[in-house]
Amino acid sequence: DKLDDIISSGTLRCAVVLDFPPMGMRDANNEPIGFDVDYCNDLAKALGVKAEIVETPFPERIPALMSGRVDVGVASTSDTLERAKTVGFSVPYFAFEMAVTANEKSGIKSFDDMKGHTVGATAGTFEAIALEKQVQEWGTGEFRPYQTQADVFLALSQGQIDATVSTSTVAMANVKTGNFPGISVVGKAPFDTDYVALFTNRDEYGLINYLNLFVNQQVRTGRYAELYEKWVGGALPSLTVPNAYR
Amino acid sequence: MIEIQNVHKSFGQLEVLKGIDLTVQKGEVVTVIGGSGSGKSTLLTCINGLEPIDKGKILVDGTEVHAKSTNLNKLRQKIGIVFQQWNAFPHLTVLENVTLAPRKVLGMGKAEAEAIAEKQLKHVGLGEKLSTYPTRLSGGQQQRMAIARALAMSPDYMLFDEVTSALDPQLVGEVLETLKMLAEEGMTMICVTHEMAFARDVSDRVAYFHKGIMAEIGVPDQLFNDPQHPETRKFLASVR
Amino acid sequence: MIEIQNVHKSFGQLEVLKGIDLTVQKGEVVTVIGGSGSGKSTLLTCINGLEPIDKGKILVDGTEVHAKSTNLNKLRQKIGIVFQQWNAFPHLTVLENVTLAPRKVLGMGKAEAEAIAEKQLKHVGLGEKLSTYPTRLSGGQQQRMAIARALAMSPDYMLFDEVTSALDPQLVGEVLETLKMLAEEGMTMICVTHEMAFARDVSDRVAYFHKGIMAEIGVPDQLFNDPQHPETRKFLASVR
Amino acid sequence: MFGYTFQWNQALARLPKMLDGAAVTMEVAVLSMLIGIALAILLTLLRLSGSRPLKAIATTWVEIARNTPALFQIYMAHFGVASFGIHFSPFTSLLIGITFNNAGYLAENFRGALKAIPDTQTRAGRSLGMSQLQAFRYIILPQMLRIAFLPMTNQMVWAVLMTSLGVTVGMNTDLYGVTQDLNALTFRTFELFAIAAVIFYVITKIITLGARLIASRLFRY
Amino acid sequence: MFHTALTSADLIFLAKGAGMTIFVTAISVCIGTLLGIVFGVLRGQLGPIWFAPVTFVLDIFRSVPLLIQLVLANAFVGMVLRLHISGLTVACMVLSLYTAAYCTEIVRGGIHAVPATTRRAARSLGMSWLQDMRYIVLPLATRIALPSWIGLALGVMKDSALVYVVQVTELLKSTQILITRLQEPLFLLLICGAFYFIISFPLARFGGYLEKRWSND
Ligand SMILES: Nc1ncnc2c1ncn2[C@@H]1O[C@H](COP(=O)(O)OP(=O)(O)OP(=O)(O)O)[C@@H](O)[C@H]1O
Ligand SMILES: Nc1ncnc2c1ncn2[C@@H]1O[C@H](COP(=O)(O)OP(=O)(O)OP(=O)(O)O)[C@@H](O)[C@H]1O
Ligand SMILES: [Mg+2]
Ligand SMILES: [Mg+2]
Repeated sequence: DKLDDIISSGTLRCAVVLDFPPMGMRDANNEPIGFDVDYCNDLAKALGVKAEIVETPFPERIPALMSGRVDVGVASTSDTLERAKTVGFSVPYFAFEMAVTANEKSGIKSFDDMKGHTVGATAGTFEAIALEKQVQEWGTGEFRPYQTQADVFLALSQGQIDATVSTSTVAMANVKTGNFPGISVVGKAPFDTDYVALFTNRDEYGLINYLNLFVNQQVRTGRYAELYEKWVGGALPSLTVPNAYR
Repeated sequence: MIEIQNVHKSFGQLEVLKGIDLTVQKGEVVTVIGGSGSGKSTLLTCINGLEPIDKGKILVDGTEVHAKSTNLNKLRQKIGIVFQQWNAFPHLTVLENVTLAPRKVLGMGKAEAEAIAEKQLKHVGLGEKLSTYPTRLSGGQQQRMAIARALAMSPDYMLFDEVTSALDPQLVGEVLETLKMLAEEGMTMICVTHEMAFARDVSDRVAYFHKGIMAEIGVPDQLFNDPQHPETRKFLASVR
Repeated sequence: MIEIQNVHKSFGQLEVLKGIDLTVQKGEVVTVIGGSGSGKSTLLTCINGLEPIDKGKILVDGTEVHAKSTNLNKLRQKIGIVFQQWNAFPHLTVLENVTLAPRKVLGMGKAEAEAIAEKQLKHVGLGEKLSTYPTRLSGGQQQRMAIARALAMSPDYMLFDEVTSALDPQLVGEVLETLKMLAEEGMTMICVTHEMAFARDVSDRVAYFHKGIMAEIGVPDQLFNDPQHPETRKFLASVR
Repeated sequence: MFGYTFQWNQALARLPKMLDGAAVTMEVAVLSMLIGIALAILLTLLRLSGSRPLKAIATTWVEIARNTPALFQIYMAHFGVASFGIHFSPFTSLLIGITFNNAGYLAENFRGALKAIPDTQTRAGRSLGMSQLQAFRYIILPQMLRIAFLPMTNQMVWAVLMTSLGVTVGMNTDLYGVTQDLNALTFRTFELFAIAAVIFYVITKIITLGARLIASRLFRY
Repeated sequence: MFHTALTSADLIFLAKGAGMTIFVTAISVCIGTLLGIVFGVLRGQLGPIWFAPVTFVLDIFRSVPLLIQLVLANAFVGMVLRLHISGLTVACMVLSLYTAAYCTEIVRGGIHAVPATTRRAARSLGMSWLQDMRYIVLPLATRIALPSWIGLALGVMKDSALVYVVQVTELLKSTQILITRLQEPLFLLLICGAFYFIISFPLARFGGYLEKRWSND
């Protein structure tokens, strides 16, 4: 099966989104770095193979897996039931809180202030789907999905959109870079916690099993906390859901 | 009255008109003959201001054609011109070819323009071809249409530049007939032509051009039977 | 020897050759005359296998042209053909036009092919034009080049299809001279032509084609002075 | 042989949404063509004009439109010009990008068409007393549009195909944008995009057939 | 003129993207042209009716947005056929067929423009079909087709900006990556646009020049 294939081929190919700081991004030499990159490296080490980071934009994550271009997605992918019809998810390896980032000129101070404004998010993500639904519910304002997280923040800083909802980690990381003057994180978005999971082909039970155990081991050994401190910092989010098994 | 006074005209180095003087009275028919390249066509295009001139002046009813203040578009309305190459507008029917200028330039209504156009087209024998496209017409018919198109502007003067020379021999007659008819109706005309019989028949005066000079001008009888200038004699001998 | 036996040929519905029989001996010059559309060109293109035939057969030196087993490319090497339309290869110089087939088809070396080509081009009077491009040649020169091009393959037979009829009158003579020279040198030739004087002068026999039938064939004296077939008489009267 | 189970029902259920997207695609394409033709005529006139700076502007436009990717032009219309504080909605950015591209290519076609019209036509018009502009409007332009009709049809097809690039500037109401949104929801990539491809194919066929019909109506000479 | 955080490493990164653009274009144009020649010649040999199925398929490549072609091909090869093929390969395959679709028309037009009488003359000299093609049709058709072919090749280069969807980092994608990090969109976009322009403009002009020169004789 795939687990054997990976071990015998000697390389683990991970789909990682590289414009999603601090989970995936590029350093000054344009080399990939970030939480997901480290996570993939850890996984490869556990398997005793070499890691290969394959950059995939958000909308292309699943096609990249389905087309056999990658073995595993370490790409901050929300584990929705709709998607689980197509791919197999591990247990969550990370959990995002959703934050609202706004252009200071827009005067938006909270999630509800976004009503009637032009807002945007990264096409194909959990928060984009939720935000688009919210805008439709409000009945005013406009929603724009951009192809990459970078385009969203570029549009936000240029004033093309007034606010965005993104994972708090991304929001903090982007605001911290100082690349985008005039934007700030103004609050939380009342969306469910976005649990993200590793994924691979739906029928690769052996590999999924391995991934589940690997996520568990990362928490147990403290590596999860270590990586969280390195890339994000602050209170470590819990990966378990109250009153449920998974 | 068209007054041409000492007109000089060059294309680059080449002096094409070297001081032409000619006055055409109202109602007069002047034919211009001469060798190829002698400047006949150039003179006609200077008269209606399509080409600038270098020296001298041209007056049409007292208005100087090449003066800055002259409204050429207005002036051209009273000078009809028909060229050697058939210049039908291929995208318009025969009727539309003829009504276009009256409607757009004179601002005539559609009905009025069409009435005039039909009259002129009948006049030149194209009453049956109103809704045909020019590509379907013979060369002779296209030239007659061009004449009707010019006449529809009710010009006071008509200039004809070898209107038959691109035609098959059997089509020449019908076009010359049309010109003759116009002459008989008293139109003021300058005709450049190679048809000597026609020139002799229709003209009040015939001018012979040679290398940018008007070498000789006279009534047809005199010019054809007793040419004064040696070049005229040579030319007439060559075309006979 | 070219043997044409009961050849039938249709284009779609139209029967163009309706049973032609003709044998041309080595060294013989046969001229084919006849009205437009009578099938003369078609016959020539059948002889070298450019067109398939429907019935009958054509033998060249005993080889059946339209047999499946025949190597047409090989056969065509001994049958030169020159067409009415000038068929120069515009991207090659005159010399290259002539050397192309000897080099690529016969596999000759460059030097050898050029020697032959120069000889043939001198033969037809184009010795001075070796490195000119055909677009710079007159029609007559292009036709003579086409003849040299065919001759360079050292064919045993030459077919000429109205090689002068697309030429200006003053250029016809030079090409006919070349054909006459070839005939005198003993080349076996079939010439389709409208030049009656030439046909009378050069041919061993003249064939008259009428609507896909070879209506009459005979020595020039007999055919021109005492035609047997009424259609031949009519045709000769019309071209005189 | 396929390791993939097609689920056409799921995708087909979204067809109405995709057809709405197709309508937006057509809207962008048609608008961009209409404005593009008008601009191309203007560019052609500028290139014919004696004025050097006007000529230079027109030539620059045409050459940039023809020598850089359409995707670049659209991206520039949104994120590039925003650097000057000018903001366009995705729809407008896409429209501007495609229109810019159309105008450039069409102007070049028009120039070729103009060469095919003898200048004696203008002369004939002028000698009937028409102004330069009237002669262009009533005599040259109609003939030019006829000669350039086939290239214009091709450009219209390209305009339709170019709308798919709108996603890069946040467009999500056109056919491609809608398809991508649906894909994010369901991950039925193959089925959804196959349907989109068929819709695009049908649209382009309608355009080429329609153009033929219009041509036979319009150009009877 | 500009204050920029662009480093030499970034320039090399951009250059790599440009190299990828050229690489993808070169491969696709080569394969596409070969296919186009084969299809164009076959069409001439088989006639429009027998060739209709191929014409239909090629027409699809000209009637569906390249972006969709790429996404579909990627999904088909990977999700349906489950072949392990890199994005670069998929990009080259799609672009090659895309090129072939347009090239077929160009080749057909070029061959069609060689007068039948000239080809007859060649065959009458004993040349085989292949020799006729090689020595007469090819050189003559090339003159007619080359200007449009140059236009096509440049078109493919510009369209190759779309292969980012199958994870090929070409010039425009590299530019976007740098924009992500450096946040100087206008400056970076201008560099990117200038690059395309510098390659495309002279070649386009050269094509126009050839067209003018060859249409004269
Ligand atoms: N637009 C132009 N530019 C340059 N030279 C011109 C132009 N128009 C005419 N010429 C030249 O001017 C000379 C006179 O030309 P014109 O057409 O007036 O002669 P013509 O007497 O009408 O001759 P033809 O009987 O052949 O029509 C010719 O040598 C011609 O080549
Ligand atoms: N390839 C073809 N397809 C269909 N019809 C053809 C073809 N070639 C010739 N024909 C027809 O066959 C008939 C005979 O043509 P052919 O060229 O042999 O006549 P010809 O005697 O050479 O006439 P001409 O003196 O005009 O050259 C004509 O009616 C012609 O239209
Ligand atoms: Mg003249
Ligand atoms: Mg013939």
